[in-house]
Parts: sequence; structure tokens; C-alpha cells
Amino acid sequence: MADDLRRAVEDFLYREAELLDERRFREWLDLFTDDLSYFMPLRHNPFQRPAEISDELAKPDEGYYFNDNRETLRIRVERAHSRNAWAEMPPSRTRRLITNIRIKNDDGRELEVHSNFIVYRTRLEKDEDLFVGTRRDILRRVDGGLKIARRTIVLDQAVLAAKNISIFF
Amino acid sequence: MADDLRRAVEDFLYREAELLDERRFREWLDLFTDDLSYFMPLRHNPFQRPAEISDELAKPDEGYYFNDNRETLRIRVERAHSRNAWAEMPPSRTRRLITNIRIKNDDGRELEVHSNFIVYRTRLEKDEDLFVGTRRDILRRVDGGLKIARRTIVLDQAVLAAKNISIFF
Amino acid sequence: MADDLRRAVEDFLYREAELLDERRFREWLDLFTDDLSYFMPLRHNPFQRPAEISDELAKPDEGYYFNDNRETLRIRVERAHSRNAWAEMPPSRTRRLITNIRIKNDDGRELEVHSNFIVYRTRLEKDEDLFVGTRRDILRRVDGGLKIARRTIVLDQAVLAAKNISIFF
Amino acid sequence: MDVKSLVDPEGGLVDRRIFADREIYELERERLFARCWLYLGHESEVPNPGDFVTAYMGEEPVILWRDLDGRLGAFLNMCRHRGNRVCRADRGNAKLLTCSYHGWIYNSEGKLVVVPMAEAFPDLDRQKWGLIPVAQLESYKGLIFATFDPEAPALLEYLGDMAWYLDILLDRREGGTEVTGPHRWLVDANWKTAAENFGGDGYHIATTHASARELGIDTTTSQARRWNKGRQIFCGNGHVLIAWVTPPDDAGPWFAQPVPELADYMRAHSDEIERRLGPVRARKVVPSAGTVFPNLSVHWLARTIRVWHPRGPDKMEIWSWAIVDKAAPAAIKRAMRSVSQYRFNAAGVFEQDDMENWIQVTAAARSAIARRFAANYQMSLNEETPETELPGRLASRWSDSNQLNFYLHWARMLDAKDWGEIKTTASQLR
Amino acid sequence: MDVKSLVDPEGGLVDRRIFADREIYELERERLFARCWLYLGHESEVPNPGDFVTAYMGEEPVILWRDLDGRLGAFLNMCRHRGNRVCRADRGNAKLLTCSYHGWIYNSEGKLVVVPMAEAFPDLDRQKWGLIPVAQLESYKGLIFATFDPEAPALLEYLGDMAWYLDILLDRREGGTEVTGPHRWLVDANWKTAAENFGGDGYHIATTHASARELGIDTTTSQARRWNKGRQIFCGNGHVLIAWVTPPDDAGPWFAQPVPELADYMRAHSDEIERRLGPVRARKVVPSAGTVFPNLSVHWLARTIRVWHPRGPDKMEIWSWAIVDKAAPAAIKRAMRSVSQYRFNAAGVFEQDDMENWIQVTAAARSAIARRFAANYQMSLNEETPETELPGRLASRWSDSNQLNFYLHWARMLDAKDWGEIKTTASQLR
Amino acid sequence: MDVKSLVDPEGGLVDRRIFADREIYELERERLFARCWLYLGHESEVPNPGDFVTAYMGEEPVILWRDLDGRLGAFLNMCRHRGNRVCRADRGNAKLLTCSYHGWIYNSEGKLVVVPMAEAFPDLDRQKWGLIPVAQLESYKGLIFATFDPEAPALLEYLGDMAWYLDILLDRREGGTEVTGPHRWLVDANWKTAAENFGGDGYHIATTHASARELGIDTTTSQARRWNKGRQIFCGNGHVLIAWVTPPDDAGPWFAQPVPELADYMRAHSDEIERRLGPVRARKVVPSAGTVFPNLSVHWLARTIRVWHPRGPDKMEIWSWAIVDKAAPAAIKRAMRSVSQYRFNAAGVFEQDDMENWIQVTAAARSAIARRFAANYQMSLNEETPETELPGRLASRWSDSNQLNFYLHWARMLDAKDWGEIKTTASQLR
Ligand code: FES
Ligand code: FES
Ligand code: FES
Ligand SMILES: [Fe+3]
Ligand SMILES: [Fe+3]
Ligand SMILES: [Fe+3]
Repeated sequence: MADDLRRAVEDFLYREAELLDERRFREWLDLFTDDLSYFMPLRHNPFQRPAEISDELAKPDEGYYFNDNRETLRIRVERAHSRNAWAEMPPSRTRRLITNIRIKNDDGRELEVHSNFIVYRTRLEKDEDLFVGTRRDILRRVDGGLKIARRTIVLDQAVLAAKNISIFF
Repeated sequence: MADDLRRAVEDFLYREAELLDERRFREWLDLFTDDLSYFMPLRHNPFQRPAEISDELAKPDEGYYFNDNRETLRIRVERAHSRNAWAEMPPSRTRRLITNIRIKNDDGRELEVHSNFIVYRTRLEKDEDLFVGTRRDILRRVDGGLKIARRTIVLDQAVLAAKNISIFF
Repeated sequence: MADDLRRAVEDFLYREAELLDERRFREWLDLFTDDLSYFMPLRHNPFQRPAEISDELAKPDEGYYFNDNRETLRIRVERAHSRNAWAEMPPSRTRRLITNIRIKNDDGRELEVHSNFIVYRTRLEKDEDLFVGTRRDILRRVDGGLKIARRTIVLDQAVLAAKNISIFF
Repeated sequence: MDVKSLVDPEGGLVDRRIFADREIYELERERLFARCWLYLGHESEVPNPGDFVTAYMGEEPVILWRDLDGRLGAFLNMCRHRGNRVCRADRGNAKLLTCSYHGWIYNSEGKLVVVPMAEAFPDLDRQKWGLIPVAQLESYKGLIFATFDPEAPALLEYLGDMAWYLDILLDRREGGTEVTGPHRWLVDANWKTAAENFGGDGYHIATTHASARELGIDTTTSQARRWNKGRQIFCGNGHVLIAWVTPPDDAGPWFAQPVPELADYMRAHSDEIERRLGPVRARKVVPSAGTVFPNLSVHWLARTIRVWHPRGPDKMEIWSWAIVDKAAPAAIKRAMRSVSQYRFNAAGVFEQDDMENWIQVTAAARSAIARRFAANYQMSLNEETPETELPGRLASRWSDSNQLNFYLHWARMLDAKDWGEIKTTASQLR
Repeated sequence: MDVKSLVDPEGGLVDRRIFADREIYELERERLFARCWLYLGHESEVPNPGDFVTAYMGEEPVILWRDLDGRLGAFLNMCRHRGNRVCRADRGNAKLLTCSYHGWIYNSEGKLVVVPMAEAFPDLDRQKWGLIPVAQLESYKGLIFATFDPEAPALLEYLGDMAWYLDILLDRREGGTEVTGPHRWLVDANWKTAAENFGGDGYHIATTHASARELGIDTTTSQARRWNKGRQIFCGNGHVLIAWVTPPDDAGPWFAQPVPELADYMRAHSDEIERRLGPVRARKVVPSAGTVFPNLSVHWLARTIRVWHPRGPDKMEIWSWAIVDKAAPAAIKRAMRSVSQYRFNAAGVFEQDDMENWIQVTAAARSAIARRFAANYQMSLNEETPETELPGRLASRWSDSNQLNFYLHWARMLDAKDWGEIKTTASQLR
Repeated sequence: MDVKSLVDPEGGLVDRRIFADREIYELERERLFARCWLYLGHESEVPNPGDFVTAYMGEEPVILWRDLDGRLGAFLNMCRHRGNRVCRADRGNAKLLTCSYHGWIYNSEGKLVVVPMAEAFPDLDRQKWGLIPVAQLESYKGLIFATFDPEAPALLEYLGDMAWYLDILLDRREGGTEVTGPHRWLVDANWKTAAENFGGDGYHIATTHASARELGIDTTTSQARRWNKGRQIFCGNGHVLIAWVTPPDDAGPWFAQPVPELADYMRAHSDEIERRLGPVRARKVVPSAGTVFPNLSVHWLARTIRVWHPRGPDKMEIWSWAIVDKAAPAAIKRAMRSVSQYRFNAAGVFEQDDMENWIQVTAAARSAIARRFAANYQMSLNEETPETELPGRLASRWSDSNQLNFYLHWARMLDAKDWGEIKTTASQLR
């Protein structure tokens, strides 16, 4: 039972990563609920030793890479399929390593799931980037399956080493 | 049941990685069937947005890093144990992180299993390389155990950043 | 049963990684037994092809990054919470990817568990380090839970690329 | 080296070496970044006594610090003893900063207040060993600038006509503006490729950002695009911007706003805005993007300000902030920041597509063959620009006049021995 | 700098600085890579109108593009407007290429055909602003070469006697050859370490590739190793190769083939081969490896061609292709590609072992002490080389004569002001 | 460049450029690292015939090799043929080393003993083509040093008074010492920041290592800290150290030992120690840290020796060993290594905190503005230093005299054409 759930969550997150690595972005978007929240805040170096990691993160609605709802995320997805979005022409070659999957909560309707990631991106001839961090997802049970209702992505860098972020996490 | 298989596959792939990281290459070769195919194609930047990842990969028998059968792979393994193969004298120190293990198919006789990898290699004083990609394996049930019948390794780089590939994936 | 154990070990190691990434070092220390051994030897390039990986590792009590007992490890943990330990003011932002978890032994009282790791560290504006290797843990069953009795960390680098090691593995 | 020969305004040609040569870059460090007024931060980032942010002036790390009496100061982020960095945080609040090496302590005025084992420094004059302050520091309506050159003209004189246009972003509402951020990221491109782009490149939008139009997320409404009349404006001292001039049908200044909420917000407060800015700036002219020489760029419509910090000839570190009216309601601030960051940051649906162009323009400048051929800055639509009420020198939106003026001033700065010379040559221009 | 003093052919000494100094490298960019004929690609890579591949000439990115009339052209991969890269794909088919920055469009002849807002460029002469073409482009039996120097001699003259030997790979069968690849990888070694190795270093095989022999996967049969007689051949203009001369017992040219299938294949078509190549090339001589000056290397037996692209004094990017007879049956093509790639590519059981040597030779050239001692090129087995029917200057396989001639020509190229000078000095040599 | 002007001993000022400029760095390579005696390794690392370790002399890779007759030799780790590295292992035992490129073989005396196809090298004089040996090699009580300069003075003369102090670490017990390690790691700091720190910087301990005191793991007892009297000692030739002088209450030399076991161990063997070192060194003086010019540092209390290998102006590679009395029982050796490595290595609770300071001091030296302001070396507590029985020039522990003498000698070395000049100027000093 607990095992089934664990397996289901792993399968879900691996499947999701696969859709992104295979650039099936529209299918990926279908893994989200309509009321989705997709948030990736800025992170900085505080002066005082922070009590919580969250003290290093920008507040909601302040500084972020992503703060998307379904519509704004949909537009990003369409861009990823557009011939006019130069940042992805030719497209990035990405690989997602999703690890340390932890089910933190389950109220029967929604699960809180944390996972760590390395997203490797290589593009053009020699571009290479590593994006490393953790994700905090709220997964909702929707007719027998799971959907992502809320995702918070914590990227560990204070200064982004990549020229841009034209991919998803 | 499904769980047993899942566990068996994980154990198998972790065991395999361990054999490579511990340089027990002959034991590693024993994990393959006699009719093995071990293939790692070149990857490139296409002009048109590719419909499939495979459109970025060289066709079989064209451009590849590996296109081995048991005999050619055996010779590579012997090289890895030879004192005369300078590329591995002294040997690389490798570490394989195998993640996102997905059982895609099971016809009772053979399984299709996909997994993502980071292979870290450090050698001599300061050489460091990251090899990142995914593997598509056909695992065959052989007297109660599993063997690798076919492996396709997709390396994400278009231009290899490493001076050579003297290790296995 | 085997499954429960497997799950318990995974949960334990993921939980441990989380405590470190969230800088809850005192709670992390509580995951160890009082008679803990925490050892991380130097690794080098041998002249002869080594029969075992261990031939590349410094002998116990010789060259090591860590060779701690509970008291010396406790002091490191206190340093990590001190305002005077400049190496971690401001603190590193770390992310641990723990993979390839293998239960190698179980004598009923203690388990031997191996796992591979990438520890990503970024700090200040642009510092970035990757620490890659494997861990060999002896986990002891202590009133219904697990504790780390012995940990050996094998870092793959011969020359450390990082300016220092002010974090834990 | 004859810097001036690198820019040919008549021929509309620029030598690619300006994007690649180490020698030119070192000259920039000495003659641009050590002499110009550079943007340090926004007052809303350091509202209270003791508040500080660490920033850069070119490649120089500095601390922008509000002292306990509320006065702003800026200092090289370096301990005067051996040279250790005194502050490693991005921001915070501190009465004192302690050097982690030998414990020298500085106060918020940059004064050296504690020297451990002081008795061992018999002749040390603490007055002389405080943190190294910038030569001048001034704010303009929330924007804090500093220069390392005591001879630099006053900030207002330096900004020239640019100030008049900056007001349109900074001075719309009582209370001015506030920022969030910064986004910081590294790009393998010369800083000038970005500065010139924001300073006048309306030309690239239709191509580089075609997907934005395709998906209806342009920084300007279709109305503005249809109208399609804009101006390049050169404000002297190298400052450049592009602006819309509202259509005859008097659609109003909001005609260019990217999203309806913000147009509505503007309408709702048009009286206050007109009171503060006057009729021309309130209704007639709508700046889109511009560059305050050398490396501060502003996007009035996307509400972002950003600095292109040089990190060598072929690398820059971008710092970008979203800027909003302080007096705006929370929901509008949220909308403004969303308009800004959704479009402009490393993940912005606009900005994503800019980087690669600048990277490749920089790469081409390293090519032995390519540098035999100068870059083309010959765009110059012959279009009447009768808006006499607008300060600065106007040209059609479809022109490289801004870029050429930017580089002309750049060459003058690199060529001039001191500010005296610069002022003369600059004045010759207008 | 006195480049010629770096190479001492009499003493058999070469100064290590040629593998490390930035100054020498910059001279190479100007005087070698901007003047020599460089390999661009193979006709089989661009068979149809509109086909293109992106390639490099030294560090210069170029587009090799077959126009809609089927003519081959090559252009700097740079937009003439601001300098953005116009093509970011490795290969494809296109009628037009659109610049991603401002949308200038070029056709397959490199002509500038579309300029958005053209009315804003009143004086723009489109003829003058097309993609920058190479100065000359020619094919030799499938191999496409180009040079940036209009004064370079015709390709055939440039290749000199090397062409005669290249035929043995390129012209065996009707229809010529086709390639797959390229393998591309980065190695921290000076490009010349590889060029010299393929150009004459039969000496390293027994040691560097000892494991290949140990495991029976040599590029030559044990028969050839037993025979062990080979020649270094200098073809002038810096071109060098090593070749087997078939044993008196007339074992036939296939005696050296690495695998039986390929020897059988050769036997099966020996008539056609002899018809095309004549008796000497069909039976008498079997080239193994060589270098077309400066940085194209060929391995006749392993059927690979590769370019050593310079990426600074201590870095190169290798591009390697497998090359097969177009007329060969699928199974033989497969076998040829397997022979080639199993041995030669970053993962090749041969090539794996080469890299580290070249990396360390390059590293030693940076050493302050090591460069006080010149490298040794004194091998010169005094062995008769009576094969008068072979063009070029012959020496024993066990010699550094090829390497010294390669570096002598290299020094001449770096020293010469123009091609006139080069031709004279070069001709003096033969 | 006028190197001497970079160091102002009277003003107590040092120009930051010495930590950043490539030009100065290249001068260091030629005039310091190619001329000074440099530490190579410890005899306990190569006890038996054939034992070797690979090491560095500055940036030069060398092999320290004990030949089959037991004699120590050191050679550039480079094959004389083309320049490949001959040994890629960190340590081992070998009768011969074979080059992986063409198979030249060298014996443990560096002689070239096998040349494959020797008949092809008719004129090769093998005597001339052995591995390049160092000019001089000598041991001092287990520490093996070498220099590339035949004119360098004998090691003992070079060490000067420093030898007297080194004995206190090296010559306490019969059998001398043995080492474990090395720890090796890379730090983006100029090597001199570390050499100066170990050579005299008692000042940074209270701040940089405050956490060590807070947690009771100082390198000295609270007793020593209370006593707080120490000396800077300049031994000539650039060698510098700091030492405790035992308190009048004659607490004994162990008063400074970091842990009781080691103090007990010293007490237990005080007779032997006094017999070997005499009363002053056995009881009166307790060195803590010092630097053997230019880049070997020693910590007597933490029992570590380390080399700061330059890797460019702003990078160093640290090699650090723990050093213990060979005659000590296993438990004491374990304790000594633990004291050493728990405190000093990349993960050491002390050393962790040092790196960042040195990195930032180096970074500041690249700043265009910062380098307008010299670094402060003005500490000079006026304190009597009556210990006339101590060799060298004494100053208070609370002084920068050591650092200034270190840099003065450094400037002399860089300025001097040859050792003759150096000796004169150096002798002037004492
Ligand atoms: S460097 Fe700041 S106190 Fe010494
Ligand atoms: S750079 Fe190509 S169109 Fe402007
Ligand atoms: S380089 Fe060592 S044998 Fe040739
Ligand atoms: Fe743009
Ligand atoms: Fe080879
Ligand atoms: Fe210290």
C-alpha cells in the first residue's frame, strides 16, 4: 500500500522527467492541474546565519525565475515547440536525474513530495550547464492518477552560471 | 510481483555499476548475453526541429563510439586488464549514478529498461569528466537471472568534452 | 520484509541527506551511534595496476580528510553552527544526490549499506564544487530504528579540486 | 592605440575588436569604469540605517551601506590591512563589519574603528586606513550612482537630458519606486553588445522576439506595433533610448502597455501622473528601452533596470531588477513584477532569446578573418522627427544613430586623458 | 621572432615553444590557417542542392553549402550586419539562412537577399554585404578544400605528389568514396602533435599501441609487421605520409589489411582497382597514414580522415570521419566503418592511447626548465629506398625525416610574407 | 620592472601587484623556482631502492627516485625524446620507467638505457639523452631538497639559521621523522599569501581561527595563549618563523602542546630530547609555524609540513603531510597524525578557515582601484626580545617584520641576475 504509493510517485516523476528530456512538452503540461502553481525563487547569501533555508529564498511574488500559472506556463510550452523561439533552435539536449524522492505528507487528497535533481543541459557544439537543486511538489490525486498542483523549485546557485533558462524543471 | 521485478532490475543495474566502478570488467561482461549488442551513437544538432530525439542520433552502422558484439567488447574488456593499454594506466577512478530506472516493457522473456546516468571520471592528478545520458537496455531472463541482451547508450554531448572514452557505460 | 528494510534504508539515507542540505547538523549527528567511526581516506594513483580499489586508498590512521569519533565529529558539528567558523559564513548551499543504494549484508544486528553520491556545493557568488564518490556504511538497528555506526567515504579525486571541505558526507 | 579609429560614424562602421581585445578592455577598466558614474543600487534596497547591499562598479566589488545616521556611502569591499574581502553577504543590516582575517572592524561610515592588538601599530593613523570610499555618490530619484573619479561632473550634469526621460519611470507616483531582485547571471558576451541593444535596437525585436509576438506576449500592444512609429533619442554623454510617440489619434500613453491591468492602472492615476510629469511626458512620449552610459539599461515598459557588469572582454555578469511604483496596490505591484520577470530575466520569454545573439557577436570579434570586416551600423531611415518638445537628438526608431553616438562617446572616453577633455569633446557633439 | 631558428633539421632538434607559445600560435592563425588550403568536408555530406554542413577553417566557423544550382560554396558563418552566427546547426538542407538577431536573410550563394526594413538602409549595396566567401574552393576526388588566401596556388599544385597517394584511398572504385561522422572531441594538446604523428610516426605504434598487438587488433596484419619495411614519404609543401612497400614475395597490396573481409574485397575488385590506379599504386605501395599540410590527416588502412582544428596553443578539436568506397556492398561498408571506428575515435582501441601522449608533450612545452632542452627528431635509419617509381622524397619508415620536413615547411609558412615567397622556398626543397 | 619598488620595508607597505601580475609571476618562475632550493619529499617516502614519488618544483613535474644503489636522484618527469611524461603514478617502486609514446626506457639513475630501433639512431649519444636531473640535491635530516641552479649555495648554507629551528621538529628522537600524505588541493590564491601567513602571521589566529578557540581545539594550550609572548624570527635568506619562548615559571616546552598525550610523550622523552637538542631548544623555545623560503612551510605544533606550489599568479596547489617521530609508539603516531590532520588539511578545522582569506587577498590584487592602495604590513610591537641565545633576528610575535623580510628577500631574488648577487645582498641584511 505505502509501497504502491511510493512506486506510483517514483513512476510519475520518472515519467515526467522523460517527457521533458524527450521534449514532449505538451504532454508534460498535461501532468499539471489547471490551478497549477510553478514557482522558482531567487536565492541569495544572507548576512546572518539563516535559521531556515527559506530565509535565503526570495518571497513569493518578489524575485523569481518562474512564477507561472497554467496560462503563462502554457505559453512557455508553446514557445518550446515554436520555430521562432531561438533560444531552443536548435533545442537543448537535457538529462534529468531525479533522486532522494521523499513523500513528506499525504492527506488522502494531496501528497507533498520532495525530490533532488541534477538537470544536465548541453546545446549547440559545446554548451554545458548543470542545474542542481530540490523540488517540493504538491501532487494531487486526480481520477486514479497523480497531477502536479504546486511545484516549488529551489535552485542552489546565487549567481546563475548558465546564459539562460530555456528549459523546465 | 511487479515489485520483485522492479527490485531485481534495480539490484541488477546497481550491481553492474559497482562491477565497473570496481574495475571487475570480466565479471561485468558476464552480465551480457552471448548475442549482445552494445551501441553508442553520435549525436548532432539538426537544422529542423527534430520530431524525435532519435533524429539527432546517427543511424546504426554509421557514426558511433561503440557498436560492439561480444567479441569486440571482450577485447575492450581485456584491454582494460592489460598493462599495455596506456589509456587506463593508471586506471580511471569512476563513479556511476544510475537513476530514473523505468521498466518500459516486459514480454515475459525480455524487459525493456531505461535508466539515466552520470558517469564521473577522474584520473591522474586532476582530470575530471562528466558523461551524462540515458541507456535503453533489453534485459533477458536467463535461468532465473537477468542478462543484458542489447544496450543503447545515448550520450547527450555533440562534441565530446573528454580527451577519450576508455571506460564503459 | 526485504522490501520493508530496503524502504527503511532508503528513507534513512534520504532523511540524512535532507538534514545536511537543510543544515540541521545536530539532528544529523543524532543519526550516529555513540561509538561512531567517520572515515574519509586520501586516494592516489598507484604505479602498478591495483588489484583492489582499496589499494588506492590510504591506510586507516594514515592520510585522511576525516577520521572522527563522536567527540571530534561533534566539534565539527558545533563549528557548523558557530558564527566564528568563517568557512561557513555565509554557509554553503549543498545538494546531495544519493543513488545506487545497495544492502550488502545483514547480520540481524547491523547492515552494510553502500551508496553512491554527488554532493553539489555552491557558495558565495559563484563558488561551485562537485564531490563524487561512494559511501560504505554500517547501519545498526537501535530500538526499532537505524543508526550509522561506521561510515567510510571514498572520494574519487586524487587532487581535491575544492578550496576546502567544510561540509559533511 | 588609436581608439577613435575604431568607430566610423560617417560610414556607419564599427571595428569588431572593441568586443574582443584585452588591450581595449583594460583601457575600459581605467577610463570608463574608473571614471564614469555607475549604478550601485536602489534606495528601496537599503531603507534603514545599517542596511547594506554588496554590488559592483565594473569589476570592483563595493559595499553600498546606509550609515547609522541614514547617510548613504559606498566603499571598496576590501579590508585595508591585507586586502581580504570584508563583506561576503549579498545584503543585510550591520552596524559594523569585521574582517575575517585579522579582525579589523569598520563602521558604517567606512571608518576603521577596531584594530586588534592596536598597541602593535604605534604609528597607524586610523583616519587613513578606513575602507576606500567612492569619490562621489549621488542618488537620482531612488537610483544610487557612484564614481571613483573626483573630477567627474555632478550626477545631474552627467545624466543630462536622460534624467528627463528617467522621470517617466521613476517619478510617476508619490513615493517613487521600489525594486526586487537582482537576478544575476553570467553570459559569454561583451557588455557593450547588451548596452547597445537596449540603447537603440528596436530593429531586433521582430526577429529575435518573433515568438513573443506569435504568442501574444510582446512588451508592447499590437496597437503600438501597428503604429510602428518610434524615435531613437540621444541625450548626450553617451546616454541613449528609444521611445514611442503616441499616435495622432491620441490613444494615450498607455497605448503601448503590454497588459491591460497596467494600462488601466495608468488611466486611473493619469491626473497624478500628469501633475508630476507634465503633459508631454504624461501623454506624448512613451520610452521603451534605453542605456544610461555606460552599462545601466532601463526598460520602461517591461519595468526592469539592469547593469551589464564587465567580466573580461568576452564575459559579462547581468544584474537585473524589477521596478514598480511604491504607491501601487499590492496586486498591481505583483502584475508589474510579473510583466517584468516573465519577459526579462535569464528565464524570461523575451530575454532567453537575446543572449545567444550577443554571445555570437562577441565570438565573431575573436575571428581572425571576421575582424577584417567591420560591423554594419548603417540603418538610418530618413523620417521626420518634429517632436521639438522632446529633449535630446532625435532620429527615427529605424536607425543606428543611437548606437553610433554611444560608441562615439565610448571612444571619446577611452581617448580622453581626463574629464576636462571629455566635457569639451562631448559638448561639441550637441 | 625568428621562426626558422625553432627547427634545426641538421641537428634533428625542434624547440618545444612551437607547442606552447601564444605568439607563435597567433602567427599560425594569420600565416597558416588564413593562407593554406584547409579541408572542409566531403561531397557525400552535401550531395543535394541546399545541403550544408557547418565546419571550421582553423578557428573560423564556416558554412559549406551547395547552392540551388548544385555549385559548392563556403562562407564565414557570420552575419554581415552585427556579426551573429547565421547557422547553428551541424548540418541540414536550406534554401535560405535567416539571422536570428535582426532577420537578414542569405541564400545558398551567400547573397544577402532580405533586409527587414530595407527602406531604412538607403545606401546599402547588397552585393557588398553578402556572407564572406572563402577566397578559393576546390574539390579533389570528393574532398572539399578551401583557402582564405586568393594568392594560394591551385589545389592540385598545393597537393603536389600527395594527390598521387590520396588516389589510393579515394579513387579505387567507380563512384569514389563517402564518409560518416564526424566524431568531434576536445583534447588539451597542440594540433601539431597529432599532425606530426599521423605524418610519419610509425615508431610509436609498437609501444603506444602495444595492447592492440597483444589483442590482435592491429591496423596491419602480422604479415605486415613481420615484413616491417616501410617508407616515409615527403611530397613537398609540407605533405607527408608513411607507406608499406609490398614484400618481394608479392603478397599483394592487401597484405597489410587489418581484417580478412577487406583483403578479400580488395582481391575481388583488383582488376578495377588496377585499371584505375595502375600497377604501382594497385600492387606495390600501401600507404598507412599521412598528413595533408597543415592539419588534415588520413589513415588509408583504418579508413579515417580527420582534421586537427587548433583551439589555442594547447588545445585542439578533433573531427574524424570514416571513409568507405561508395560502390562497396552494404556489408563491406559496415565492415570498413567498423574497422575504422573500432580503432580510431575517442573510444577507439587505438586512438584512446594516443591522446595522453600528445597532451603531455604539449604540457612539457610549457615547462620553464624543459624548454631549455629541444625535442629529439634524430631518427634516421640508413636504409636504401630504391622505389624510384614512387613520387616524393623517400626515407626509411624508421626516420624523423617526414616530421622535420613538416616543421621546415611550417617554419617557412610562418616566416614568409606571402605565397610568392613560400613557393620559392618550397621549390628550393625538392 | 623595478621589482624592489614593490616592497617598502620602512613604510611597511607592499604593492598588491605581487599577488596578481603575470609578468611578476613569470619572473618568479625563472628567478625563484628555477634557482632556489625547493622541497621534494621526505626520505621516509622513498626508503628502499627503486622507490619513487612524483613531485613538483614550482610548476615543474619531477620524479624523486632512489636508485638501485640507494642513492637519491631527482629528474624532470619528461621523456627526452618528444617530451612525454615518463611517470604518471603518484608513487611506487620501479627499476625502470618506460615512456608510453615510443618506449624509451630510463633507469633509476635517469640514464637512457633502452631505445627501441636503436639502429635508427646512429649518432645518438645516450649519455646526453638521459632524464634531465636537478642541478643539486641534498637532504637535511629527512627533508629532501633540490635546485635547478648549479650555482645555488649548499643546502646548509641556504637554510642558514633555519636549520637550527628545523631540528626541533626533525631531530628530537633517534631515527628522526616520517610522513604520511600528501593532502593535495587547489586554491585560487597566490602562493605567497600562504607562505607569508605561515611565516609570521600569529596575528590572524584569534580572528580567523576563533572557532577553534571557542571549541577548545587550538593548536596551543590555553596556557600558551595566556602567556601570549612569542617571537618572530628571521633566519636570513628569506626564512622566517614564529616561536613561543617558554614562560619564566619554566612550564617546560610542552606548555604549548595542543593535547595532553603529546605533552606527556614529550615529558617522557625529555632526556633524549635534551641530549639531542641541548637545553635551549629542548626547553626554552617552542617554534609554532614558519616558512623555508620560498614555499615550504612547517608547523611544529600541528606537525605538518607543506608546499605551496604555484599554479599561475592566482592559483596554488597545496601539498601537505603529517610528520611524526619515527621512534614514537603507534598510539602516539596516531595521535600526532590526528592532531595534525584534524586541524590542518582541506577539511581541517583550522585550515578550512584560512583559504577564503587568501583567495580574497589575491582577488583584491586584480582590482584596478584596490591596487592604487598598498597593503599594510606595519605591525611592529615594540617589545624587548632579549633571548640572545636564539639565532636569527628576533622581533615581537606582534610584528610584520618577518613578512617584510620575506618580501625583501623575494624582491632581491627577482632582481638579482645570479646567485653571486643574491649572496651579497642577502649578507648585507644580517
Ligand atoms: S586583512 Fe583584514 S584584518 Fe587583516
Ligand atoms: S546581426 Fe544578423 S541581422 Fe543583425
Ligand atoms: S616521447 Fe618518450 S619515447 Fe618518444
Ligand atoms: Fe531583445
Ligand atoms: Fe597512434
Ligand atoms: Fe591560519
